[in-house]
Amino acid sequence: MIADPQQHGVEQRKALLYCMMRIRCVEETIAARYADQKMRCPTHLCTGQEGVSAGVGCALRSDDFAVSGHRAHGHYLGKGGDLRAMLAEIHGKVTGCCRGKGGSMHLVDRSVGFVGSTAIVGGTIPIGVGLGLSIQLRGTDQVSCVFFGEGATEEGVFYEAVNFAVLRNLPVLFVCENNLYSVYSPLAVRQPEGRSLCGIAGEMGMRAERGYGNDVLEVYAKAQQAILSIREGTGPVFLEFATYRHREHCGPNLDDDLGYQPEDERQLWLGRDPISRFQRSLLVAKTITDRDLDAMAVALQRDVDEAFEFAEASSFPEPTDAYEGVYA
Amino acid sequence: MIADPQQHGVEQRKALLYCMMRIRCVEETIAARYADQKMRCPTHLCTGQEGVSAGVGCALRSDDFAVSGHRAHGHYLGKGGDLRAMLAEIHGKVTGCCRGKGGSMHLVDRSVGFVGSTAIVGGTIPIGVGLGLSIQLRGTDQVSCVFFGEGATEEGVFYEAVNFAVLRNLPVLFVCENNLYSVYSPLAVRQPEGRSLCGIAGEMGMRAERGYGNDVLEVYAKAQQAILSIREGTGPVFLEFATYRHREHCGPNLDDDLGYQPEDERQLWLGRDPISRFQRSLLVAKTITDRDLDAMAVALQRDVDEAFEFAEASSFPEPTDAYEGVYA
Amino acid sequence: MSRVRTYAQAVNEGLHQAMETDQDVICYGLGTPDPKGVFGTTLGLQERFGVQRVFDMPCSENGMTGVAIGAALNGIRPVVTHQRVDFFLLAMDQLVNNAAKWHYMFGGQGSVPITIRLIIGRGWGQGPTHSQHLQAWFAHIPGLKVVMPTTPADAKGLLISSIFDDNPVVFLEHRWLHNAQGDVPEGDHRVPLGEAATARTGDDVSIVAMSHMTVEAIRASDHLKAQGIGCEVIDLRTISPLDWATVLASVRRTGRLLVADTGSRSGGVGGEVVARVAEELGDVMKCRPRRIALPDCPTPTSSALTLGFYPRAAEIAQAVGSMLGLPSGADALEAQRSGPHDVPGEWFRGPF
Amino acid sequence: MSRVRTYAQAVNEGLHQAMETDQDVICYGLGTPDPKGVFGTTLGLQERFGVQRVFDMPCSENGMTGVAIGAALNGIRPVVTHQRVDFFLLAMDQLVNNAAKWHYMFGGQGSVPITIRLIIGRGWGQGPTHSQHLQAWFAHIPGLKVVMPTTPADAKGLLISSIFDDNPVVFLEHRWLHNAQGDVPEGDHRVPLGEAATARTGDDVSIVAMSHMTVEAIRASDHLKAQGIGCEVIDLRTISPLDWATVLASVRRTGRLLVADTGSRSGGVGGEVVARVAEELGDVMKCRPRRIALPDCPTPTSSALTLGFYPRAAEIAQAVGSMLGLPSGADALEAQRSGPHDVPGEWFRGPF
Ligand SMILES: Cc1ncc(C[n+]2csc(CCOP(=O)(O)OP(=O)(O)O)c2C)c(N)n1
Ligand SMILES: Cc1ncc(C[n+]2csc(CCOP(=O)(O)OP(=O)(O)O)c2C)c(N)n1
Ligand SMILES: [Mg+2]
Ligand SMILES: [Mg+2]
Repeated sequence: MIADPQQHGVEQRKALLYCMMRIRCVEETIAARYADQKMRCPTHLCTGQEGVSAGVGCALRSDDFAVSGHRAHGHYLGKGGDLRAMLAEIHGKVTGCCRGKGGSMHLVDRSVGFVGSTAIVGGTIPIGVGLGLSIQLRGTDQVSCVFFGEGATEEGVFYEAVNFAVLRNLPVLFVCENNLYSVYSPLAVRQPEGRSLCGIAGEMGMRAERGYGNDVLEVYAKAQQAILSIREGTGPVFLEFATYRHREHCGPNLDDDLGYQPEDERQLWLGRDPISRFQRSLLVAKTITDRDLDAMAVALQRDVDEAFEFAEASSFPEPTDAYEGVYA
Repeated sequence: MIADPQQHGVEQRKALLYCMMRIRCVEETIAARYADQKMRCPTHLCTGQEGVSAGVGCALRSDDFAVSGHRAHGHYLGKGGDLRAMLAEIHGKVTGCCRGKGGSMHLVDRSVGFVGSTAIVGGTIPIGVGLGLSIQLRGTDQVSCVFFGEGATEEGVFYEAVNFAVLRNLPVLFVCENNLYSVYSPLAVRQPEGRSLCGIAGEMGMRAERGYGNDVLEVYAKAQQAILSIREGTGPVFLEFATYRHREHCGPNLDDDLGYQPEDERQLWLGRDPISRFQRSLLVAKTITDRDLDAMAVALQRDVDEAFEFAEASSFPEPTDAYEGVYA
Repeated sequence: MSRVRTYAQAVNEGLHQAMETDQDVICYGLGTPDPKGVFGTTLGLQERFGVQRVFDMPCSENGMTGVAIGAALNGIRPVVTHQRVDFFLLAMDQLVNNAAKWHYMFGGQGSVPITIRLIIGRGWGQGPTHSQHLQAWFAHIPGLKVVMPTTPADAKGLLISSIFDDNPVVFLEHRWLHNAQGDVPEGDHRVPLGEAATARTGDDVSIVAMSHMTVEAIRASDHLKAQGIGCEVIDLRTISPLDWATVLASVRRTGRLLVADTGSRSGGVGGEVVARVAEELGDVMKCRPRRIALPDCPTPTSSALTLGFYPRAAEIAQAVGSMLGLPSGADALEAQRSGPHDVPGEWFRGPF
Repeated sequence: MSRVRTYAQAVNEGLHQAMETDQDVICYGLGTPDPKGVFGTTLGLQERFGVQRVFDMPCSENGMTGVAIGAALNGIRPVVTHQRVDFFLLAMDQLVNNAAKWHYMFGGQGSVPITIRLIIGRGWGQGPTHSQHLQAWFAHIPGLKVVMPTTPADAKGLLISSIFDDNPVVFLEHRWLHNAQGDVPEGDHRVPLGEAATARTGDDVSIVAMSHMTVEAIRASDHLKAQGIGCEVIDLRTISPLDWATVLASVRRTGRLLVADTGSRSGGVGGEVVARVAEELGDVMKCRPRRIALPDCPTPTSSALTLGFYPRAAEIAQAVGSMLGLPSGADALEAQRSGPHDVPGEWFRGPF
């Protein structure tokens, strides 16, 4: 949670925009610099999907929990994770959030409730449910939020986790980003035509809603409402957001040359970019001006560059650190 | 398939009754003799659930495939599996269907399409789907039938298997026997209140229907209809049958002393015994007479006793057989 | 004053004690609160500590392992019970990819204090999928601790230590030990993880054993003592991290090593013990090391097929005798066997 | 006439050949028909053999392993590919409880001719969950065959043999070998399972290696030869069933054993080799056996942390030198290293 969007209206909108632009700026800077060969780990960028990270992230409290998967930069930043620690981690530095042990696919910032993201598809879904169980046991009003892609709903563990969350009425928010692809595999080769994830989630006993992930206000509103009711003890909620990734599955490049995404689909979704569309609406409503936007972009880039400098200037861990910390 | 119930009317009804009574007779004889300590393996009897085994088994062709789980005696016999080989297997004899390697939880009779039953809950569900895939690849009109309990729907692999079966439109019949319990655990501690397995199966893309498992005619009709449509290429079907087990989860005894089944529920379901209820209706309709029933019971018991004698008289495998057959 | 309890009762006491000591300890698993209470080990827990802390679960081994991990990351100490090791094959992803690595891969931010109780089946036709021993798998994974108690006292003491250890612990109970009896200390009895116990002392051969094979090794050792052969029986208790100091010190003294593994031979823990000893002491051994283990095949079901399947005291005695070139009297030991070979005791009447 | 191909091309040729030979062979896995074709290994298959026989799949590792088993029980020969070993942890239940045991536990009624291709990751921050080596696990399970080819020719020849073997085979490809080049025979080239290859002959030490460690062992051996030390390099190729005859014959001759394992040390395949040799030849060895393996910890991500993590030729040479009490020139070998340590070659620019 970068700024407090609980203040309604203008400030909240600006906070959401800021959050999305910040994620975009980080991701694009990673993409631009990846070829330097200093970030030596697989990175799954989330450009195009910032609406979900920002909308859900801003709706969560800092003491709420969140877990995620391989494509977690946005979720981490949206939840308020430390940018410098993230970039240092991607650079393999000792100042990284995992001290260099985890890399891009393993982000953590316990100080803001980001409990961890991991690289096995679906792997953190039951973990998020377990965090929900711990919340229930402790009797707090926290929420545990689980981010995952539509591919993860093909893993059996998703159903096991959902069943238990419903059975025990746990305070868990399931957030599924449906970006139509798993790596280069379209939905059509993985799920039957007409599949409704919300339909399944609903039959499993959750309130389930589908939203448009590229409309950050819609995401924010749906998340806020869900979180409110979860806090009130009404049990888990499933939110599915339609969205699209702009860059290749893993790595810094565009991969339109591979042809696995139909060109018209690609163009359609690029035109639906969550940031430009929100900027346009804010400009039209005169909530912000072009100058504001430019100033934000400049400030953000400066912050990000500074974080990169921090990461680059940081030391590498000692080689012997590799052998430490196996046991707690 | 014990007799050909495709001949409609009387003969078919008699075949269904015969099939149920045969299974009951086998199970009750096992129960009666288990204390002799000659059947030295865990056995999960299916008394009370014969309606499903008979109804589905009689609707399948002998070249259709079936797989099952730990409680498979009825499925095996219903599909036409060799009784002597089954009892010899439970006695650990070399004449057993697995030559003594598998025991009660591992039954197989490839000659009638019973491909195998195994002891890990949910374990054969994807295997049944794989058999369905092989049928599709070979272009035959066979059906692959998977028997499992409602507990198995809590395993993630169930959803994975269903998703693929629907995705590829495979000729698979899923038969779920919902007997309300997994071991001594009632549904309430495992699945949320109001859970509809058919609802989930339907949302996953299958035609799904719930039936009364203790009405063998209903089971038979539903299975026949499903199988017909599967053969026509309309894809997988899910059938859930409500039923109840009479004896303890594993072993020969009644376990009403444990108190995990509410007594009124138990009594209710004992009163719904699929065999007595069918017998009553056949008697009322004068399709059979009490004398017919007595004669059937006597003949069946003679067959079963004979099979027991075969099993008991058979040799044990050589101890060194234990070390053979690890690789094909 | 002696306080005799069965192994199952000792486990039960350990659970009660841990839950009493720390209200963050919770306990779940298929059948945990059912009337049989997982061979008696979980009886009374739900009545005592309530349905929030003690509960049954859906048949969802992988998911429920992940749930334990998540809860543990917020300071809960879950004890999860599975009635057989075999069922837990479904949960390897959560155990290995998440629980074992979490503390390391997140640079120390968070740890996973879960205890996974798994029961090793044997006998009465448990067969191929109800009697696997996978300690070798667990011990191969950095970040896991693996415990295999032999005595009731250790069952209690190691269980409490496992629950309060900040790492994921796989706690393996052998079904044939649940009815074994022994003195069990009252209260918060703890046995440190990572320390082997010397069950018998002797100078001629070191027998390194674990779990039920320790029982067989002790039987062999007591018998061999009468033949004038001194065996040191080391009960590993913790398989990982393994107490190499104790093993190596013993073998350095005796010059002979026999490992008695409950698992199958190839790639088993027994091989690791032989390998490590060969690496460290290979040139000072008085004879070749040996191991006794299950054959490299699935477990058959028929009692006729399990007859020679599980090595027992006589095989251990025989191996020791042949290592020393002395008569072992294994035949006499074998002749003492009575009753069916496929049950843990006369009290057992099936079915599992 | 030489016919040079990369390892990835060799795998691809093997798949084409097998699918050509027998129309019951099918091929699926995440990304199998995608534009990158699993590092090029599956390119062209779907175009050639159609969508019925070559297809992508849902992210459902356990279920899709069961599907392969079911299809195999009706005579299909599925080849299932996973981009990393780590992902396959989800499928241990189907592999171990069903595939490995089916033929045995059903008394021979049915067999499971499936081939599971798993890729071992390394370098460029693959980290804890993208670079596990679990050959020790697979080799511990009776009923599985485990294959780890080193050369392009063996990749093709062993793959075809694996596909036509009637048992479940786990086929492990090391990511760092995919671009390696070598002669690859045309057509239906088969290399029998269960036979090791002697990659170098020598009289002083037997180095038993596998997969990418064979490459390092050969490098060390060639270097040591110049120092007058003769190493016999045995490339296991099949890990299970392991070719003990070849290993034992070599060690019997050299009297010295060094095992170079790609996996982590404790409980690894290296330990099994050392143990078996110690059991059979412990008293005729000229020095203690040794093994070189990965440390017992998860794989870290930072390139600074993997610097010394993976043992290479220099470590092998050094170990051999110290076993013989001779200078090994390991430093010179180490000095030959050039370029970043965490990539398979200069061609590699990330990200996986
Ligand atoms: C269990 C497992 N299987 C396969 C992979 C390889 N993999 C990495 S990311 C990914 C895509 C998953 O798709 P989705 O969940 O939709 O997330 P997205 O990449 O679209 O954000 C896959 C298959 C993995 N990491 N883990
Ligand atoms: C993976 C797994 N978990 C647990 C068990 C123990 N177990 C054996 S049968 C059974 C009950 C399963 O219930 P259900 O599927 O409803 O079948 P039912 O016994 O009622 O016929 C359980 C939990 C097992 N065999 N496999
Ligand atoms: Mg996706
Ligand atoms: Mg049931």
